Amino acid sequence: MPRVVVDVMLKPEILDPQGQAVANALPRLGVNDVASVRIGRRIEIEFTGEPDLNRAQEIADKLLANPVIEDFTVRLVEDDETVDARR
Amino acid sequence: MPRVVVDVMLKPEILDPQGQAVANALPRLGVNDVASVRIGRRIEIEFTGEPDLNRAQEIADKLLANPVIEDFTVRLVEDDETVDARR
Amino acid sequence: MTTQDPVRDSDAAVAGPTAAPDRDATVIGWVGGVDTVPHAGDSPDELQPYAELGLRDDEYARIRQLLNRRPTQAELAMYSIMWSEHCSYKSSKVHLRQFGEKAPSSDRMLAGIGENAGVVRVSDELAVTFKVESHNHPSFVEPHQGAATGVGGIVRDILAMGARPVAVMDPLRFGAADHPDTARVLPGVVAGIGGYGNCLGLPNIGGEVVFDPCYQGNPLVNALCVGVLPVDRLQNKAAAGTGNVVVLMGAKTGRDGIGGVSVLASATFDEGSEQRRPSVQVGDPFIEKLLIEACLELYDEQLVVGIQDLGGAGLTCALAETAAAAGTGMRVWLERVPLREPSMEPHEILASESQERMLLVVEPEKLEAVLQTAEKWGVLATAIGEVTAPAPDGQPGRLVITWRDHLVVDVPPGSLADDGPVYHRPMREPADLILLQADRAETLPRPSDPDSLRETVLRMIASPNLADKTWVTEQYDRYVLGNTVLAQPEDSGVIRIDERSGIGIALSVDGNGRYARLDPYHGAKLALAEAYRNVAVTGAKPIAVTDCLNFGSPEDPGVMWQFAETVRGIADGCGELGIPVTGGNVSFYNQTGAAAIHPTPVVGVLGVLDDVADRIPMGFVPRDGGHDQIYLLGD
Amino acid sequence: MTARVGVVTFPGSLDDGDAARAVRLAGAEPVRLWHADPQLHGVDAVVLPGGFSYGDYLRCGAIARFAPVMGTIVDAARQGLPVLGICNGFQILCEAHLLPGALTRNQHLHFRNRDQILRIESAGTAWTNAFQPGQEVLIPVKNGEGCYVADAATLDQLEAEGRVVARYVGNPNGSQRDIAAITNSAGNVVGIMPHPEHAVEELTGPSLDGLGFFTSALKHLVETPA
Ligand SMILES: Nc1ncnc2c1ncn2[C@@H]1O[C@H](COP(=O)(O)OP(=O)(O)O)[C@@H](O)[C@H]1O
Repeated sequence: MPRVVVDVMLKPEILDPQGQAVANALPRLGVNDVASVRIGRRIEIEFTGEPDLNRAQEIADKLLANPVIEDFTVRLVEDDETVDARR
Repeated sequence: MPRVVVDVMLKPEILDPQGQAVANALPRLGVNDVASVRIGRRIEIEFTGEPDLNRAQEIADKLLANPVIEDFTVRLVEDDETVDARR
Repeated sequence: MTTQDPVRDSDAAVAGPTAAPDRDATVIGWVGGVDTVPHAGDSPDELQPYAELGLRDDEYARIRQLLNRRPTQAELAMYSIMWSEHCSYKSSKVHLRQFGEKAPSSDRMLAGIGENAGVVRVSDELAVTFKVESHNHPSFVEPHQGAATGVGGIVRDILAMGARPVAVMDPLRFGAADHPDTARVLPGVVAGIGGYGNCLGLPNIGGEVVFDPCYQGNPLVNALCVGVLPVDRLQNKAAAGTGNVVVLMGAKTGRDGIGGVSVLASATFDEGSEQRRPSVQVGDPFIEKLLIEACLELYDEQLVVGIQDLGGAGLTCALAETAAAAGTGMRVWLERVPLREPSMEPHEILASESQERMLLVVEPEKLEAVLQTAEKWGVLATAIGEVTAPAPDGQPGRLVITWRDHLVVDVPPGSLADDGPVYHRPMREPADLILLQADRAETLPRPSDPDSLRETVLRMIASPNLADKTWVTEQYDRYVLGNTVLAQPEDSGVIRIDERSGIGIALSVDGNGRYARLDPYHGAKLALAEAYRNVAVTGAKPIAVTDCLNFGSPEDPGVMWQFAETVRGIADGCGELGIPVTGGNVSFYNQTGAAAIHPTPVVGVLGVLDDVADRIPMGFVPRDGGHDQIYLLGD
Repeated sequence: MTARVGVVTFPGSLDDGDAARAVRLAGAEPVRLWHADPQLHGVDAVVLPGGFSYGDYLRCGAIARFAPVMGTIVDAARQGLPVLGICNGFQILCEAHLLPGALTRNQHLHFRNRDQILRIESAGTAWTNAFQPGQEVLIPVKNGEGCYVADAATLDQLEAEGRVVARYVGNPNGSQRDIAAITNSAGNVVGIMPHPEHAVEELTGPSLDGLGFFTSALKHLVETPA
């Protein structure tokens, strides 16, 4: 069954302390070619029936993202693209 | 410039209290057709030069995901697929 | 939404609606067009959006008169910030003077009102600094980040005095407990305060949670921080010493909370003008923790001449105040400021409220050591300017700022910091007060039989204002630093401040908006008396007062009257109790439409215990199986 | 000779001073260790204190694990150096794979600070030999991500090998099998979520029960030939 994935990221102008902490840690792992890291949330929604993008959009808007500081996208993802399927 | 996106999700057998909390809140918004919600992290990495998938894989493995509880995928994403571009 | 001063809220950042920012703002578009001092001289008639920035006609005229020309865009941004209610205290100044005039003389006071925070001596070697501040409006817009950055801001004030911050408290006011928006605001605020304070390693030793519908659109998030310093480590903000280096230390500067001044971008450069909208400040407590450790090391090694935190008014305020305090001038190269967003314009850099930054004044030969200390702690430190000489005639120097070789600011620092407008706003007792006062508690029905008494007691203990506050206080670390002697649910927080001598301090914050609404003068005195009693019952000797005055719009004569009465009450009360107000904060415009919140003075009292082991907790402890007597004191 | 117990300070460590105080009150000499310095300066044991190392932004302890001092500590721990990880220190030990499992977000999603009763399950470790098995102790707990998880096989193995060191009496965060503390198979490395260093003084703690963890290490050092 396809799922709906909602990606929520901080707006670009908003400080992302998480991403910054990770970016600053990378040189200690010997990684010096990363320019920036931004960290957001990935939310996978499974519907009982057909996945409903509009519904997901509404949920994201009301519950999953904080419109004051975050942007989001909603999309349909086939099962074989999800994280577990790749293991 | 394309970016590398690392999606990190809790393994299916690990309880996800945050996803659960969202799922539990949905009926109050009048949403009754969601079977499950899982919340993970989406990490966008920008390289100084060409995006380097192997490098990203290595970073994810060492730092971004904890293999005890999490799975991850690494993929290249064109700029127009990122969250900001969709606004 | 609340009705606010169109541009500047009384407690800083105003966030606006969502917007599409232009990430890659076309640099070409404005570099050539940046508004410079010579250009301002050549274009006296250019229209400027001063009204949108919250400046009145006469204020704008005064700026032009001060400068003998129109201000540049960057200058206009700076004046609008510094002359805002929040920074200039233009409506409250004339009243707050009473705190100094009526204060009992105290030889404990090492720094008082006007400094970042008041400092009082508690022993020959040690001093304590404390202050309470508001972050009300940002916490309504974005509860978590608003409250978090409120804690971050007050902690930097304490740090700037030379102290190690050692504890925080959080007096809070929310709308009705069962209102849906309270379910958004309260958990966010509590998580924000906890998230920031816990991550900084500061124990939370007390506060308040009060619900009242009058705070529905205007929750109050006040934050108190207390710090400890050796008496001889006291720092000041004066940028003294011609030739000294001005160093910006801490986080990079982004478009945080530039709310107000964003109109400048749109007004002048309509081309491609998706407007740069105000953006919320996000706190990074980890950086603040590093900033604290780095500053303390700098103090101990005597590496700084002056220091000032960057608060609500960002770089503008820090540059203007440090220079004005010393009577010196200052030369700043704005392009040296490390930016999070490279496309920022000069006025945005100057107005940015990015968190976790401090401004240092350093002797040139010590610069290297300062930069090394910063690096050790992993915080950025950048020389951005230098202290310049006062004018030959002894007049203060000038604040001169360039941006990529363009002269964008050239003003007397004092004109920003000290010479802002001062208003004697009209005051009038609110017309409904007589009616309110006539509706006396004595006329309410009394429980007269066991059943109604039982019902009343049950109703009271179920009321949110009397209910257990554990849901909130469990989210705060009270143990960190290992010196917390009393905390929630005690009357005061008590901490040990010196392990060797056992000296401790007690702190309580109290306020009651309903009393103050009925009678602001006595309501304020009652808040003071309650905090004083709470401190005294722990066995501590109360020695100093801080206050946060939360009110509606000062442009409403009724509110202004409440404010004046409140200040008079606190000042008189302090005179009677014999302790000084050492610092505080005013938050106006807590108002939804025409409806202001109850006047809500929140008063913090600090006390000293020579041996903290002598503290008296509030629980009765039966000793040796004996039966202690219980007495009621007072009437 | 007094034992020397190292206390590591990472950027963002918060309870390092408290851990050092607890070491001192237990009768040992605290030695402050710095994250960027790989030397252990001859200490006899190490405490990884509580706090928010590197802000704990990604996962608690995930970044601290890569600090230079950790490389040395991991090697020394494998040679038998007693190591106690408290709260963030526990998280770091898991991330560094010195202990199995992981610490995840509290089930109720809140940071929680309260005085917590623990039951000591194993008194056979370097850090709990001063207790009796089954003894209940009162120690503050304070964390947002203290929920211990591991797969069933790991949990069963921990139980079977007696490596569950302490359990919550009244689980504050949803930890699997009420686990509050675990040890490695040699018993020299212990991770504990609650804070023994906050229960070492009458004046500031809910009990003095925390001292036992630190005196245990001293006893262990005396009894273990160098
Ligand atoms: N927001 C808060 N933060 C920290 N402590 C709080 C907060 N609200 C209340 N407390 C603490 O909880 C305890 C009980 O508060 P409260 O019910 O207001 O008591 P009181 O009426 O005696 O002041 C006090 O110790 C107070 O300091």
